Formats: sequence, structure tokens, C-alpha cells
Amino acid sequence: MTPVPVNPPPVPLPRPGDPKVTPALVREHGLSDDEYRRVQDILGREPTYTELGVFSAMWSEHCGYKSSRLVLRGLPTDGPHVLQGPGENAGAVDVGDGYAVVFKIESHNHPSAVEPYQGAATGVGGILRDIFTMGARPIAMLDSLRFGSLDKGRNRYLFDGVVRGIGDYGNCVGIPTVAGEVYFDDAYEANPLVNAMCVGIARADSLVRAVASGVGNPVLAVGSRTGRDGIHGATFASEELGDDTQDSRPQVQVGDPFTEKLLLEATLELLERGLVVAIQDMGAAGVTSSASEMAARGGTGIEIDVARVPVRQAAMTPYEILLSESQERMLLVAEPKNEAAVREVLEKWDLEAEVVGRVTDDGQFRVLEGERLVANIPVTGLVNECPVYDHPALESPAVAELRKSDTRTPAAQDDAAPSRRWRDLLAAPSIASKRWVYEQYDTSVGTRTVRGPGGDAAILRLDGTRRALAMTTDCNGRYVYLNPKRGGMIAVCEAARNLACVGARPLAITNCLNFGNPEKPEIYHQFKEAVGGMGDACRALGTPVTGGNVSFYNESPTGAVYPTPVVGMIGVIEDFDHAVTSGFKVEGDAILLLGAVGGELGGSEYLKAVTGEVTGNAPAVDLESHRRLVELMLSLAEKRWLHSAHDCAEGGLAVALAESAIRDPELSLGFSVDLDPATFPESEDAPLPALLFGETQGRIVVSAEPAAVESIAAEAERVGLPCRRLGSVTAKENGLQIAVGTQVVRLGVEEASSAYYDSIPARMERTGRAEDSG
Amino acid sequence: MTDYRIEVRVTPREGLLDPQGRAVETALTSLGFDGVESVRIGKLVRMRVEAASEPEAMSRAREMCDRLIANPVIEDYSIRILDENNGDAGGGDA
Amino acid sequence: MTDYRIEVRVTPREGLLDPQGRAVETALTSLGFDGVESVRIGKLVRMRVEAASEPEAMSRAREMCDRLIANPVIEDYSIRILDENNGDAGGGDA
Amino acid sequence: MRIGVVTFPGSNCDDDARRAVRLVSDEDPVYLWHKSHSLEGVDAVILPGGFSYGDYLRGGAIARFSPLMSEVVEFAESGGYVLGICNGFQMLCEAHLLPGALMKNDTLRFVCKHVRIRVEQTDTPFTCAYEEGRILRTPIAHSEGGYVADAETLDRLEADGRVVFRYVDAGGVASEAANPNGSARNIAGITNERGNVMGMMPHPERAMESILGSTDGMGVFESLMRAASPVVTR
Ligand SMILES: Nc1ncnc2c1ncn2[C@@H]1O[C@H](COP(=O)(O)OP(=O)(O)O)[C@@H](O)[C@H]1O
Ligand SMILES: [Mg+2]
Repeated sequence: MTPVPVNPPPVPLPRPGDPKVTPALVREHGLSDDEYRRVQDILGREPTYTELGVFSAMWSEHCGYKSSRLVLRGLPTDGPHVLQGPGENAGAVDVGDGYAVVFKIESHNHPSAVEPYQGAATGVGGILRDIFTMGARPIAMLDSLRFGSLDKGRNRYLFDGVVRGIGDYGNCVGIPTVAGEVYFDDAYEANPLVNAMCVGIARADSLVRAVASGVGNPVLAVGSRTGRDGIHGATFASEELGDDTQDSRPQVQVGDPFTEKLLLEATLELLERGLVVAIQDMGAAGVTSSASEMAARGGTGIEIDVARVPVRQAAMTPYEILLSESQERMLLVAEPKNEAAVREVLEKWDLEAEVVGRVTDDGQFRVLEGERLVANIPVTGLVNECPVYDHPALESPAVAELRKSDTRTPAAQDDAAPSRRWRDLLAAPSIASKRWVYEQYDTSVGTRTVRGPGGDAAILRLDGTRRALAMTTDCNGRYVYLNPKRGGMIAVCEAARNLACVGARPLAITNCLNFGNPEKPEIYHQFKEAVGGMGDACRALGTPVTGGNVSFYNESPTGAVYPTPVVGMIGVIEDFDHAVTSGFKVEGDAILLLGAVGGELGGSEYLKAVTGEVTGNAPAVDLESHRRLVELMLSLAEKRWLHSAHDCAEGGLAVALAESAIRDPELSLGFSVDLDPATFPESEDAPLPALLFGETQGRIVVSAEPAAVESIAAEAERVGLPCRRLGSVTAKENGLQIAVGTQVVRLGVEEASSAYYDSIPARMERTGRAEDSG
Repeated sequence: MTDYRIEVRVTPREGLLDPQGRAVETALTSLGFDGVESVRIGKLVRMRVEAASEPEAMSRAREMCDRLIANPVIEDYSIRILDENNGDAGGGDA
Repeated sequence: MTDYRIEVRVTPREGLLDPQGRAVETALTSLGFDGVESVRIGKLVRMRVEAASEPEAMSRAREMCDRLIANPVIEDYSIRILDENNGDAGGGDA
Repeated sequence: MRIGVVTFPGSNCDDDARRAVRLVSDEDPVYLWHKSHSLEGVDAVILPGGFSYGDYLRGGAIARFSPLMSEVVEFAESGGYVLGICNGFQMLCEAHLLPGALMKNDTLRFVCKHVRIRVEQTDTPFTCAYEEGRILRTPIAHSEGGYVADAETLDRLEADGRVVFRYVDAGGVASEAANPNGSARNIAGITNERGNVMGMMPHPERAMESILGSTDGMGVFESLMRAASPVVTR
């Protein structure tokens, strides 16, 4: 607890017109009795209305991490290449050649549920600011999205609006959106997930931290004016979405990507010229969080006069100004001697700037409204003494039961033709090509995009070097739901596999932990287990967590979303000539499988298609063999023995093979593959659909010249992984063929292509601008 | 059934940021038009709607706005029926 | 000097394709609104303009449109002065 | 040979254009700032892509009034070479240096992908390094790229050989399927009457290196170098 100051700070008097602080008002602000008592202790008195608002925002789940902090401690955050771990605006790792990669992911789920276009757009804006305030130039965006079924008009409306919002914002600022993922499942009905990740580059020796220092230094508000938008957005993000959400929602924040672009250029110029001491985005909880967090990191105090904050609307109260989440605003600390130069840069970029306060030495977050003192709070109490909880955690017995379900019988009894299942899986919206999405994104601005969306991971070159960065986001929420620990591991392993497939060494991750209400034991159980699994996988693969975001309360009247801990992973390719792509290239090439055939159907897209249910256990994960798989891929890529590599994920081996064949529409090829039990003894007694569509982990399909097969196999043997020849790449006319014993499953190339590429566009043709029903 | 010419004006809700309006205001000012303020930019939708009566035409138009044309979260709208012969010009036009 | 509330309606030029209007028309029809036709979508600009008289306000607004607000290759415009007290409804409203 | 690239507030392909210039020229591109009143004696000006002023009213509508644009107009009128790419093309139309206008794509969506365009004219300072009829693979990335002009203007453009690029399919046919945005007559780029000003929607500056997927855009910059080089007299 804060020591009682020798000279107790002056006490703000109630402000005329402000409501009286009553127990009911405290509850409305989402503070428990205990939390309120702690507020009283920290202040040594009752808070004013303004102070109550400040505590409520800073101690919301969104800002205070009160339900997650203890659990997150279990994640590895260190490594020789980590330049910045969690705690700053974004994390950073060293990627060689003097470069740092700065990256982070954020959620904007609730705002997007209310207003998909603006919600998603402002999500992109927020994460961009987190990157460039570190002194890094953003070079790429990624987006990880979840919606309910596309059969419903409302979901199509949300999907359409979110994609437009992400696209319009990033396109306008000029940051390419190069990778991402989209899943559709009823579990996300009414509570879509919209996670945006940004990747930036900086000189490793010039990263900037948001630490306020220098008593007397002026504090400036820069960028857009403050309006009443999103007041208590942080608290809103910390509640379940209910039927009344439409009315109680805070005023919607509107994004202004043009101003963002100006802020980006101005900020980078200021930081490069060393003109600012610290700078932070006014994100969740607005000026309150940026001011108090910068002061907390610097061990200083900070004083803000709200009467000097430029506002957009008349008669705004201190409470509103402090908690507004208007977009495209920054708080900046400069030395007095640089103030003129700072203003000059901002003016050059047509940005407004106003001195709104100063750095102090008394450790207080002091807020004035002109002459009047309206809040006076010890910074450490506010920022660091938010209570933390270890909620009761208990697995839902229903899920434990689900895990035991028999997944083989439905497959064995499936009387649909396997070729039809194959085609339908290629057209399943979660598997089908997301071209409809990423053609709405500028993927090539910046002239760094070596490989944009469509492959296993995006590749961007590092200016002036032969190195390239690779990046991906991954998470299958169904696995996490069925088995949170494995699901958490799989998210990390899949991301690592995706990077390895393009020839990149995984370096580090950022995560966006989307869960339901943590006060429910079954949700908290999911959370603890999933984070635990994630941590184990990160340790095994040597990819520390450098930051992330927690989004709880993703629930709607129909229940919680699947636990969805999205992993955003960064990797490096030492020489971009070693990059590998996922499409088959040459007729006659050998097709090989790294890893086992497997046949696990738990939580698979196939099982969902056949039974309509998500059942069974998530596929098993072997962390050590994943580590070896990554090593193997890197060595094969470096030797340039591979013509293609593609990870097996949703839809299993058959879908991975088909994707490799039709990846380049202008170069469609066929293949013939034989899962002969003599070569693949594990396929002997598995039902055919399990072999084709099972989602066993740790598998990569590669193609290479037949002459290279032996060397590849030898290399696999050296690292101790199975590598067997599946068959050959053929002409298009041969079609896609998989034989298992005497059975042959066939699909025409055109049929496969149209299933895969036309599925989402065909569904979205039916979308009007604001349909609200099916 | 009569054919009514309907005009819907969709405007950003009061208090919401309107970056378009702001950009145009700044541009007008820098072009030397001073004394220009509160520029807000919205949408104008014109259409022909079949209905049995004016009130019916209005109520159909209102339903279209609620369901598709306007987004109530961020936009307000107003509807008028245009006079067939004096359509484009409307009331106060020069 | 008086403050005039001005409304500019910018519409796609007659004869030009208006894909947005067409899309809204299709969407309305698929939502079950029939008898809807000739949907055209334009822009609505509202602003306050200082001027000594109504004619001056109009002529300033016209100049703004000619120089910036409308592109004559693809757009027509019309201007009206809104009645301060009956702003949204305007003159020729139903 | 000095090529200037203008930065407007909201330009986001200006660095890419400068990088492209460096790839074909020994001389560094000249950084031109929209508030400046001088073109600093450059031999050619590039108006780059992006979202100047957020494209909030219409693409290029506000940027056209930048102080430097008056210089650009004067430069163009006196025969200087001006290349507008994407947002730059929109500015050139808004500034009446080129006829017509660019409307919202007929798909009503932003579109980014590689397309094919055919070089229709090689006697321009922007395409003289290409063979006529060559098919280029370049990215497009825009939401207002539908070229429109009245029929008379279009006929005149065709008759005068001022349609420089056209969207085509892999077989070189200017089909409807190959038209990504509803442009009249599949037009992707045009010049002014005198031939010294060109606007195009595709991004040649993003097609300069094989590592980025195509080198087909090189010719535009090489042409400009060749045409604007003071040493070359022909
Ligand atoms: N929302 C999106 N934004 C950008 N790219 C996307 C998006 N969704 C999918 N993609 C791209 O489509 C490709 C396939 O995605 P996905 O099926 O998730 O692949 P994988 O199974 O390899 O993770 C990837 O290149 C991915 O980056
Ligand atoms: Mg994936």
C-alpha cells in the first residue's frame, strides 16, 4: 500500500453539477466493495465523481488485467533476442542487421459487434499507434477474425463491415495487411472476434519507451480533438454483451485514418530527431491511462489541466475529457527547450498540439479544471495496485464428457462419397480461400511484400538486407474448447509450423486471449489451462511472449465464445532466396509427407460437417517433435531442396494436398497420392475419412524434384522425423487423386478450385449494407 | 398505385466525429472561403417508390432506412417526398 | 453578417452509371421491398456560411461547389438555404 | 536527370516511387513537399499514390489545391513530364491536366491484386522503353479507379492514341472480366494531348523487382529516364 504522504495532498472538492458518489454509483462503475475500499485506502478519503471514473476505467479488466495478471506470469518472456518484453506499448525482438521488430496484437471485439466498420477500423488505428510510438515504422498488419455462420444475414453484415473497416483504415494509412485468418462458427454468434496485429521495424538501438521524466517538462495533447466518444469504452470491453448493449453502448468512435497517417509521420520524425522524452497513444481510458502509465513507469507525478485539452464538443466535464476514447490522439512529454521544435514538426504535418500539463515530482496524478482541483490520486496506487484475482477454476463436466466421445464411428458410418466430403470441406467457409477478404486489403504498398496472403505465412523483406520477416496468426478455438491445454499448445505450434513452411525461424509471439467471463469457473479453467499450454509450447520452441492483450467477457445471451487465444508469431528468414511457397510447381515432382498420417478427428471440420457437432478430444501435440519439424524445415529450405511446403491444418491431409495443387490458379496442377499401408502402416485400420480429413498435428506436405527425395529423407532421419513419399505432382487433367489400398478418391481440379475460391464470394453476394435478419 | 419520388438524407449523428466534413472545411478555409463552419457530410438517396398514398410511401421509405439505407448506430436520416415537377430544385433553391 | 445554414446535394450525373445506387436497389428488392426503382446515391453536404445576404450566401456556396465540392465531369449539384428553425425538414418537405 | 516525387499529406506510395527511381537512376530522387512553391528544377515530376487528405471528398480533389500543384500545372503546361500514379492520376484529372474522372470501382470495394495491362502506345515519354502490345503484370490497389469520360472525349482519346494502358486478360484481350473497376473501354492509363502528362491506376513502382513478384513496371521509369535525360537528343 502507498505510504501515507508527509504532506497529505490537497483534497479536491465535489464539482458543482457532478453526481454524488453513492454505493449505487460505485456499483455502476463496476467496482466491487473490496475494490472501493482499496480506493478509499489509497486516497485516504472518499473519491470525487471524477476520481471514481478514473479508478473505474484503470481498474477495469481491460486496463487493469486483474483476472489475468497472475496467470500471465507463467508465460516465458525472456530470450537472448528479446529487446522489449511485456509492459510497454509493444514488444520487440532483435532480428539481426541492427533491426528490431516491434509487434503487438489487440482486440476490438465489442466495438465491432456494435458497429463493425468503425469498430474494426479503430482497432487497426489503436494497434498502429502502439507500434509507432515505440519509434518503429509499421510495415504490416494482420487480422484474426471470428464470426457466426455466413448463412445468417447479420453475420454477413458484421463480416463485410469488419473487413471493410480493416481495409479502409490500413489502406489509407498505407500499411499492407498481409496475413490473417477467419473462422466461422456459431460459438461467435453475436460476439465476433476482431483482433488486429501490427508489425513495425526500428533500429535496434533506438527503441523508445513511454517513460515520463524531467520534472517540469510540458505534456502535450496531439492530434484529434477530444469528443464524447467511447467514454468508458474500457469498462464496456469488460462486460458481457447483453440485449441492452445497443442502448448502453458508449458513443461510437469514428476512425480518421488520414489523421493517423499524419500522426505516424510526425511521431516518427519527432522520435528520430530526439525531440520527445516520451509519447503514448491515448487508447483505452484515454488521457487517464496514458498520463498515469507514463508517470508510473518514470516514478514521477503528472498534472493535467482538462480545461486546456482541445475538445470537439461543448461543455465537456473533466470526467468526460479524462475518459474519452476519441481516436487518433497522443500524449507527449518534451523538454521545454525542444517545445518549439516539437511544435514545428507538428505544424508541418498540420497537427494540432496543446500543452495540457506537466511532469511533477510528487507521485500524484493531479487533474485540474483551470483553477479547480478535480482529482488527485497517487500514481502507483492507481496504476500498480489494481487488485488481482485468482478466480475459482473448474472444468465444465460437459466438456470433459465431450472429450470422451467416439469420433471414429461417425466417420466409419459416413455414407457420403469421400470426394463429396472433400469438395465440401474445400468450400467450408473456415477452410475456403479468403481471397474475397484480402483482395480488399492493400497487400503490396510499401514494396516489402515478398509474399502476401494466400500461403502459410506472409514474408516481408527487411530494407537493405537479404533478410526477410515472416508472420502469421493462428488459433483453432474448437481445440481449445475441447482441451484448453492442448489447444493453447496447438495455437503456438501451428504458428511455428506456418513460419517453418515458408523457411522462417520462429522468434517470438504476441497473443490475444479472447475468452468469456473469467468469473465463471469453467471459463477461468479454460483460461488457465490454455495459457499454460501456450507457455509450455513457447518454452519448447524458444519463442517467448513479448506482449499481448486479454479480452474477457466475450459472451452473448447465447453463451461464451470458444476460448480463442490467438497467437501472432514473428520469424526471420536469413536470406529471402531461401523462402518457400505452398503451391506445387512442377509436374513430376515428388510429394512427401513430413510427420505421421495420423487420423485424429476430434474437433475437426470434417466431424462438424458430418455430425454438426464439435466433439472428441483435440489432436495430440508433441512439442519435441514440433521443435524438430521446425529444424528440419529450416535446413531443407536453406539447402533449397523444396519446391513447395504446406502445413496440414483444418481439413487434414486431403485439404492440404488440394490447396497445394490449386494455390496458383494460373498454374493448376493435379496429383496422385497413395497411402499404401505398406508405407503407412498407421493407415491400416483407420476409417478412410479419418486418413483424409483427420487433423493430426505436426505434418507438412512438401514437393521436390524426385532426385532430391533421398537427401530429404536422410535429413529427416537425421533429425528423427518420419518422411515418406506420398506420390507425385501430375498434370491438371489427372485431377486430384488419393488412393488408400484399393479405394481411390478423385476430385477434378476445376471442381476443387471453384469449391475453394468461389465459396465465400458466392455467400457474400447476398449481402446488403445493413441486413439485420437471416 | 402511384410512383412517388423520394429523397432520403442521411447524416452523421450529432457529436460523432466526421473526418470528411472536417477535411472539406479545412480545404475550403485554405481556399480562402472564410466564415465556413460545421461542415458535415452525409448521403443523399433518391428513388422512386410505388405506394397507394403519400403516407404509405413515407412509411415504406422509413422502413427501408431502418433496415438498410441508414445505420442507426452512427447516422440519422430524414425523408421527403419530392414534388414531381419541381423535384431536384426542392424548396429553397435558387 | 449572418450565418446561413446551407445544404448542398451532390448527385451522380444523369446518364452515368451509379453502381452504388444499383446495389442498394438490388438489396432493397432482396429484402422484399418491391416497386422500388431508379435509386441514385449522392452526397449531402451541410455547413454554416457567413454572408451579408441570402443571395450572397448562395453565390458563395455555388463557388465552393464549382471549385471543390462537386466534380462536374461526374456530378451535378443543387444548393438550398435551410430555414434555421425548421432545419432538417427544409422547404419543400412533405 | 532529376526526378522529383511529391509528398502530400496522406501520400503513402511516395517512398515506393522514390525507391523505384533509385533503381533506374544514379541520381537520387528529389523530395518535393506539397507546401513548397518550387519544383527545384527537376526534369520530371511524379505524383505518387496514396490517400491525399484521406481522399475524403473524392480522390485527389483536395490535394489539387496544394501550393506545389500550381507549379506542377505550370510545369506541365510548359511541356514538363508529369506522371500520376493511382492517387496521382486522380489529382491530374481533378486539376484538369487530364480529361475525365475516376469513379468508385463498380464492385464498390477496394481492390488489390496483380492485373495485366497492355502497352497501347510506345511513343510516349512514359512507355518508350516498352515494345508495343507488351502485356505487363502489375499490382493495382484502389477503390476509386473507374475511368469515365463522355463518349466524345473517349473517342478523341482513342483517335489520338492517348490511351496508353488497357486492362487485358492473360490472352491480351480487353475483356469485361479483365476490367477490375468498371473503367470505360478498359482504360488503365492515358496521356494529355501534348503527351507529356500521363496518369495510370496500376502501380508500376511496385513491379520493379523479381523478389516482389514482377519487374514489368521498370519500363515506365526507364522510359522516363530516357525521355527526360538532358543528354539524350534525338
Ligand atoms: N482475414 C485475413 N486477412 C488476411 N489474410 C488472410 C485472412 N484470412 C486468411 N488469410 C490468408 O489466407 C491464407 C490461408 O489462411 P488459413 O486457412 O488460416 O491458413 P493456415 O491454415 O495455413 O493458417 C493465409 O495466407 C492467410 O494469411
Ligand atoms: Mg490457420
